[in-house]
Amino acid sequence: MLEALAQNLVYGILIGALYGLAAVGLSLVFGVTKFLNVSHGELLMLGGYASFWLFALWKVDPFISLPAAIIFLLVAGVVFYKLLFGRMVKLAEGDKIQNTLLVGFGLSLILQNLALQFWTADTRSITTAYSGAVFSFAGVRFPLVRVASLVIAFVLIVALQLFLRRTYTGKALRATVENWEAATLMGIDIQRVYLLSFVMGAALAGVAGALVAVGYSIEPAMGMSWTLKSLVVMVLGGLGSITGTFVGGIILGVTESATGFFLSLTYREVVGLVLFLLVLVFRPQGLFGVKEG
Amino acid sequence: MPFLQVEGLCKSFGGLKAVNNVTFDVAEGQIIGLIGPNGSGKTTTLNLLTGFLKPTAGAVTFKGENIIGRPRSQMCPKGIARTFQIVKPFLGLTALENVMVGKVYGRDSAKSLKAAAEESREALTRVGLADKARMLAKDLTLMQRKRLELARALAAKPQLLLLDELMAGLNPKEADDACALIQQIRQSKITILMVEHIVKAICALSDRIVVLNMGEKIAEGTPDEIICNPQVIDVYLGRAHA
Amino acid sequence: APAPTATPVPPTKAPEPTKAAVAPTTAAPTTAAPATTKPPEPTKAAAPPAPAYIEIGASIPLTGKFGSLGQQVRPGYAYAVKDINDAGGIYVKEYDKKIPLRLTVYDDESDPTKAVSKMETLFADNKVVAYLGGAASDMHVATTAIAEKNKVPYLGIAFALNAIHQKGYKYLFSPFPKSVQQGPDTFTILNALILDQSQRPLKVAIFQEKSDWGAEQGALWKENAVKNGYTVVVAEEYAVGTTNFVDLINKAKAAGAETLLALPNQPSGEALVKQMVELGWTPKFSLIIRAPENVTWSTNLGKNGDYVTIFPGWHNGMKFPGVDKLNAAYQAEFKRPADLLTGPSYACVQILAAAIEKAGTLDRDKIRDAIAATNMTTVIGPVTFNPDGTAKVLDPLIQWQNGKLEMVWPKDQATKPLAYPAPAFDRR
Amino acid sequence: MSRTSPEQSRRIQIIFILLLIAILVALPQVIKSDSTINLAVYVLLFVSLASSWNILGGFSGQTNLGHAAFFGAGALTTRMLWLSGWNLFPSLLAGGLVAVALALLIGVPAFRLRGVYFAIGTLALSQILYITVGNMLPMISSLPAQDLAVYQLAPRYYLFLAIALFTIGAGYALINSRLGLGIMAVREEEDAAESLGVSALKHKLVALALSAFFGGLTGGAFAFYHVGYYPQLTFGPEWTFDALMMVYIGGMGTIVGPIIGAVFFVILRELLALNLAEMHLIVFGTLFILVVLFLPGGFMGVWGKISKALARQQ
Amino acid sequence: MLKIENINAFYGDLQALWGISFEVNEGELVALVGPNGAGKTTTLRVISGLLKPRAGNVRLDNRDLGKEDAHKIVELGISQVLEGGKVFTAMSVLENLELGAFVGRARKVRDETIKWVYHIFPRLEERKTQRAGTLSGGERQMLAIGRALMAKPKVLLLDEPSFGLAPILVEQMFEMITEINKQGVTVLLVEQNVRAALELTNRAYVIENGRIVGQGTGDDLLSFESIRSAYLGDCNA
Ligand SMILES: Nc1ncnc2c1ncn2[C@@H]1O[C@H](COP(=O)(O)OP(=O)(O)OP(=O)(O)O)[C@@H](O)[C@H]1O
Ligand SMILES: Nc1ncnc2c1ncn2[C@@H]1O[C@H](COP(=O)(O)OP(=O)(O)OP(=O)(O)O)[C@@H](O)[C@H]1O
Ligand SMILES: [Mg+2]
Ligand SMILES: [Mg+2]
Repeated sequence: MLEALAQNLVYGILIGALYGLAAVGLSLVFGVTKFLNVSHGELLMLGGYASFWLFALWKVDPFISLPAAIIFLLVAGVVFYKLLFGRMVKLAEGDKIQNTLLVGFGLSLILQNLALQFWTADTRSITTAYSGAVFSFAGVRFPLVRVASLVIAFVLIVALQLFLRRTYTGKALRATVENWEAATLMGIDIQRVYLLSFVMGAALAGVAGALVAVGYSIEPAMGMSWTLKSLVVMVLGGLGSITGTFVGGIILGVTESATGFFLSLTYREVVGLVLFLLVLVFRPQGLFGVKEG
Repeated sequence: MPFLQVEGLCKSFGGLKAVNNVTFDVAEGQIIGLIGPNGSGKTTTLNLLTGFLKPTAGAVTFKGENIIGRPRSQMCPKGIARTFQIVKPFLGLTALENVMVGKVYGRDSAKSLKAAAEESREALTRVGLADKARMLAKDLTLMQRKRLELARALAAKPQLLLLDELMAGLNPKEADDACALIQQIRQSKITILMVEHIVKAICALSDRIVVLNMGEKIAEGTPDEIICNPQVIDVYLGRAHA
Repeated sequence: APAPTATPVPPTKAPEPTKAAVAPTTAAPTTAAPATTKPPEPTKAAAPPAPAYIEIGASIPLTGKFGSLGQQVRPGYAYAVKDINDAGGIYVKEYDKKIPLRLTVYDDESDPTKAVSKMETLFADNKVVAYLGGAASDMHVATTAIAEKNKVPYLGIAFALNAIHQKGYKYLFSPFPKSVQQGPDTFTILNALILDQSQRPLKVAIFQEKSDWGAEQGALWKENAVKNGYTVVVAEEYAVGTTNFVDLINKAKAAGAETLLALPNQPSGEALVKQMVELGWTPKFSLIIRAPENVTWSTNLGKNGDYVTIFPGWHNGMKFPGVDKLNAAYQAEFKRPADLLTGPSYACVQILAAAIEKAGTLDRDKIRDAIAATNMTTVIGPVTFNPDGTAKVLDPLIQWQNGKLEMVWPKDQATKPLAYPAPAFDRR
Repeated sequence: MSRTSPEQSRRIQIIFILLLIAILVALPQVIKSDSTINLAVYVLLFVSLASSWNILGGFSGQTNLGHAAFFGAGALTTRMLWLSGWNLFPSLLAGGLVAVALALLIGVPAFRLRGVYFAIGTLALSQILYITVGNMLPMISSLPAQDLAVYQLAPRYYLFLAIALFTIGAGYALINSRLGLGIMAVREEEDAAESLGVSALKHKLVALALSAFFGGLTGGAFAFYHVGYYPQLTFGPEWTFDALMMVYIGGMGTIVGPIIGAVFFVILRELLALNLAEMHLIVFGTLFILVVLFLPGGFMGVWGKISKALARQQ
Repeated sequence: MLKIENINAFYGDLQALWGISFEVNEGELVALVGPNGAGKTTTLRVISGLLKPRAGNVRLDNRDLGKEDAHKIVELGISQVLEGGKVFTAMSVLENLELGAFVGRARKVRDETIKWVYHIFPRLEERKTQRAGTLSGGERQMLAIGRALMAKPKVLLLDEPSFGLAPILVEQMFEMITEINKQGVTVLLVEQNVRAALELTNRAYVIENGRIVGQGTGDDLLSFESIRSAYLGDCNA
């Protein structure tokens, strides 16, 4: 019983890390640029396919090809930013959210259906030679690839956090979040800051997608559900908090998993969402968010 | 029975005592000035009087009725209107519509929208914005916005008007014009509690002045008394005004 | 390695169907021809002029969540239409000539509401004499009701839901094995293939999707397991879209279950198998309907995808007339023999063509009656219909073996014997 | 150029609107193609849905990403009552009222949240219903064969037309009322509105309830129209997002915006779907983005600019 | 040093500046005064590149700034303190100052500059780890100026540094501005507190309705009758 519960929690944390990683990308972009990029889930999908094709065509190990997936998404991010989102920088915040939502919606339609044309509607996933490998501890099994995904997600979050806290560019990013005009007057090129945060968000989505392709599976229509999940996690953690968002993801993952254990698998997501709403009712700024005004 | 009675008012934010045991009275028809250094709790006091904040302790009676704990949206119909230190116009509405909100929802509200529009035009004229009636508030300058906010508050036919740094950012000449306007308002039997940093203006207008420092009342009296009060000079006025 | 496959270019008139169909026949009944082409001859009551085409149509989920199913269904229709038209079309007695078929296909984006409007367009603008179905029960629910409303015969496959046939619909026909057939078949096939009783996987775990079909199939499995001497040791439900099966797998493992019966969609299916591998539970026999019908199942899961069985209604190894031709055409276009759902969809058109020919008219009700009386052999084998529109068809059991789909039942059709028991995942 | 007086132009407007309504009423008599009527039904559905979303989202400024919950609640209630033998109109009304009840239930806690928090909170609420309804009512809801035998499109069309007109009319009446003024004041600046005697919560709740009511009615009409679907379908997030896109692209907080948005969105997508098969969503997405990039502020925003420029010329 | 020539600037269709020209010499403290909405802030925004003029040009040491982005102009040596002293509230005082030295030129000498700023505003050193959002109005204003100084500007643009400050703080603020100017920083000051500003400055320009309508030394302007009646007021209503 206890073992089964422990096993359940392990999987909850492992999936939660992916939720967190996906949401951090969205949160970073939203926090800095106030772009509500609803095609985030499609960027995740692109990351998944990049990793999948490298594996399928040239047998590149998905963990080794992660940098390639990142680069692919960085490039895609630059293209989407230059072509579409970059035009929204100067708008007022409300208009910005509104217009990026619209553009994101159009982009997600395009990406989803292009993926369908290129890669068919079939699901894809990556199974390596070591896919089933596990190590056991106290009777609980830890699947290797998932643990590796968790570690990668964790390292990325820590690195991102250090980057934002310690480096000048990171500080510039945080300054831009607060007031882009004042940031400009510090000599910060906010166009570059926006671009940077957008492509970093895309790259994080790409990594998440590649890890999803290894642990689960990908398909052209997967984007919407990941976008919705990321939105929920972003708000659960609290806007503007990177660590908070990641932890929020893990909390959601564990809640869903535990619900399956204690209650019923059919209400897994429902209980997660109810928890989310309860958090909001009692802490309207999310778990780790700072109260506005 | 005083018109407005503030007794032992306290408000803390976490460990910070923003307003600490403040007591004063306002008589009907008077203009009371509220001054003090930055962060001394002036705006907080106004927020407490208008229900925007709930006091930690203390009592406020308006026309003999306790108004602590009432929803802030009930203050205006009762006869208390206010302006904001950082102006808050309805940016997407026209100047006329801005004022109409006060007219429709304030004390003694207009019978119909049409009547409200008529009366609101008058209020705009009073503050000198008659020709801006159809402009969106977001297209007005800061000073125009301040006047608009005043017109909006006046449209609600208040008995007590709370003004928070209406003159900040005005040059002395403009402040003079504002003084004249306030005098005019007083003529219509509206009691005024005003926060202002322009010492000259506040001295010229106020019947009495209340001085706050670090949340506490440190002095109260006529303008002449306040100007000479060494403690007030020390923490607020500085040597130049002594 | 799988390469991105090109999508088929159907011999349909997708681009400009509306204009083409509306122009000549706006005010005229379906069977009439444009009055302007020939002056009417008042004296002789001759056969009415024949329409240029027999219009049929389908709304198929080509994109969206059911896209992968729809993409298998469409080529079946397209090839069948092409084969019939290559032979000159269908002989219609009423006009005493062969008339080619014209198929119009719309994409409904896996959205039942859009499917409804597409079906209405096919009816109103294209004046179809029969509908072909899309894929997945979500979509059929909407589209079959439209067929009923418009009184247009409807032939659909790729849904095993039986309930939809119990609504008293007259125009719905489905030459596809239903849950009521698959429930008992599961155990009779197992018993027939594993003769040694002591070897049979008698302890059954049922992972049941929380959907009407899941409930229907789950109940039938439970009922028939007992009848056939099996015990259900675990029966659990999960919500559609679940990707975390840890608790179910742990329960099944703890209960010593030997058979796994489940009907997950993607992405649940692959997640289930991946977690079975990780948690070290290998049932001796597993029947996982739906997700493994995906052509990418095996490339995605590698050896872990083997030994899994399915009930897809067809296999390209069947020895019926026409299968070879279909495989050849498919091979030419997709570089592989026909997919599982392609055969049944091809059969739909075969059945329809035969019914039209038998009815000798394009009158929808007569065609409907002719379909109901179907008794023929198609690429999926012999087909007859029950009064509720379900069919008596073969229910082949297919198994993934060495990355290929092999037919293990019925015995006379089988391409390989059942691989049983499945070796533990870590010993493959 | 001769200038028209405000009264004149108002009269012209009214005549134009009446003419449009007359055309819409006559449509099924003139056009015999069911597919066209179906398309019109679909357009009217989204005109109502987008307009009802706009009451809360546009007039009171609360971005509700859970509107599907009201649509679904209305559809579910109406369908169940109607199929169980109730008359249509009581069923529809019940659908609208259930949606209102749901709205009031969630309203007070939901309005504790602001901005993105409110948006995602409402999204979560509708997702909870979406999953729960899927779990509790997994059975298809298709019309019985005898109902299908007598199914007629025209009454459905008129029902949608009536609801669309009703929704638009209610929106118009609202923004020209005292209540509407308060609602817009709350949208623009909550603190200032409260300081003038406008209860923000009360006004937001009114907007929410109205928005929910019309969303629920639209759902009810859908339940009456649609031949067969899973009850869960009507709670899907697409209903919210499609309506929201239409409002945004048409022009938020205006009466005409959602109408134009819905007409543009539905007809363009349908035309492309009929002509381009699987490619249509790629083309639709591209056109959609182009419109957003070149018409920021939506159709009404551009219209505003044009009419401003014209006014200056005169 | 700083030369503004024939600037026309617009917000959308609305023209805010009409052919503004003036100059500021090295080491000077120049004031820009005028009524509300005259275009003072707009002028500063044009100089710092936040708003691109439709016509005219801005020169710093004879270099045309017209094509440069706002962030580049900071690098070239012009720092603006925004109206209301917008500090980064979520960051500490020290982090705010560090960001002030974002441009490469200033980053190298950051630690020295911080010492200098602390010398001018000792209050900031006391509060260096405090979150800027919790500072009082006066402290914020100091931080905003200190942050601008961190960029080692040649020219400092100050927009109403006394806005909303208590009289005692206003006094201190003007002392600090004089101090900064004495340390060699050229200052262009926009102030509503006209008397104090004019007493302080070498020269001043008067701007009304987006046009320069007068100029002179502080003392000259103070004694002008028209200026007295327009800007100095008496408040004896
Ligand atoms: N919502 C709040 N949360 C925490 N602290 C607050 C809040 N509102 C005000 N304070 C603090 O309370 C104190 C008093 O603030 P208040 O706004 O009343 O000052 P004030 O006298 O109006 O100053 P000023 O003249 O600068 O406007 C300040 O230290 C301020 O930082
Ligand atoms: N963002 C803006 N959009 C449109 N118009 C603006 C904007 N900012 C300023 N204006 C207009 O430009 C003109 C000049 O404004 P500016 O802010 O430069 O005046 P100012 O002299 O700084 O006044 P104040 O003393 O009030 O700060 C005003 O008419 C103002 O309304
Ligand atoms: Mg204050
Ligand atoms: Mg200014």
